[in-house]
Amino acid sequence: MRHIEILETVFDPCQIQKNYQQKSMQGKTGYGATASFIGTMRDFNEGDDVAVMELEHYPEMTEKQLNTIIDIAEDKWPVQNTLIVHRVGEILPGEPIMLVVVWSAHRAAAFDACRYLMEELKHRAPFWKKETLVQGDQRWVEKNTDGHE
Amino acid sequence: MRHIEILETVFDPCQIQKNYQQKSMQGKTGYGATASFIGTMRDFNEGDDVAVMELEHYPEMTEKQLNTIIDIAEDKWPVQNTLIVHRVGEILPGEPIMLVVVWSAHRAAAFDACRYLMEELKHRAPFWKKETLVQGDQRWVEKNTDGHE
Amino acid sequence: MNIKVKYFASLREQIGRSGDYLQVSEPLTAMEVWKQATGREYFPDGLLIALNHEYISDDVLVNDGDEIAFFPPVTGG
Amino acid sequence: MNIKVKYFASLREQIGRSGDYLQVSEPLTAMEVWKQATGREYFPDGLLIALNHEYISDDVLVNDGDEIAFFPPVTGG
Repeated sequence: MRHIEILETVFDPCQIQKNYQQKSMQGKTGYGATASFIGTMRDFNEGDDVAVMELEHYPEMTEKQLNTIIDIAEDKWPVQNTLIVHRVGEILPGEPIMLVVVWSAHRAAAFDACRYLMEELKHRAPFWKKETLVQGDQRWVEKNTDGHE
Repeated sequence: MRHIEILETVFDPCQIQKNYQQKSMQGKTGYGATASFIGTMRDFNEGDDVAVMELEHYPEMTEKQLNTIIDIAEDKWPVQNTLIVHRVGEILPGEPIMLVVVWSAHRAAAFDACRYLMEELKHRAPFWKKETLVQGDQRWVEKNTDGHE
Repeated sequence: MNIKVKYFASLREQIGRSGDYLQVSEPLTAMEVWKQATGREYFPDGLLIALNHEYISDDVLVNDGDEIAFFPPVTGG
Repeated sequence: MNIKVKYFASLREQIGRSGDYLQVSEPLTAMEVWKQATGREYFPDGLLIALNHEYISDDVLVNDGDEIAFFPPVTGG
């Protein structure tokens, strides 16, 4: 099972995770581990105060790439269910940018797959961030930082 | 910041995470990464169907050990906030057993610290599980499986 | 032969449009498409190419009806 | 000198009680406390010991007012 959602308005990651689990895993008791990651917009980046961020994407390719990385994760680990939610459009500090949740029988698989999806999403999914600084300057974020920074 | 909670009744991990974040990080926008892990009771273990589980603990020591592992995590990674919730008492399949959430500026720290807390909790926190199988037999879970199984 | 070309993010802003429709008489490599569509000889370092929503290298052939996209390194997540 | 002894989980069930209050005339090692409190010579493989809620090895001295606990491997999480 999987669900991918691209949202243009602010979302509540905990609520989405809860609702999706209730809907998709009704009555299922074979999963023991749920690992999740929420990316939230910070009010700073590379030493500057950021006022707002514009997130652009390439819709058809986004969907395809996210499905591909879930396919690979399902091949590598015994994943039972995956949820990926990503914001696009105008995002303010403190607002969630993305959510990745993985359900599995065992914790190692859940943790590893969740992190893998996160890293691969950052490397492959066609999203681009443009920051507007508090001082008013605009700039494209040029490169995703390494996950092991 | 940190919060540790031992609960004797069923809890909603997503709701607790959401409420705790709202309460403790009101107005904070410097964290970019939230990694969480939920352990849920499965309806099987070591090839047998499990009907119910009794979780015993050593209250004063539990609190002390959980504080110690959070101290160590805070030394190792730039963790901004930590939430650990653990059930005790009678638990049914599908019910959450535990929740670990870590907030940090960067995702690597959040992931690493969350997993570290999870593994250390399993190794050091004085909890014990007793399973009642569907057939009626009772048995103590003898050993926690390795996180990298 | 029709090829749909798309540009995203900072590249879209530099080029000043979000895409082009290219009419060509024979299949071109991705690099040839880049040169014809943008009129630029230089292919920026690190620029990525996707053909029908999959990543490709600049020597892959683009055919009739294909959609090719050029964009800077992705920064989602 | 008073020492509070606690047993947990399967060990509690085997011993048949959740703890003992030990009165002794001098500090004992954890292993000596085990033998006096339980009356057992044999110390089970893998049994853990905590003194005032911190893990210790069986040769650590237990003093007046201390709380010592014996229990099997933990299985939380």
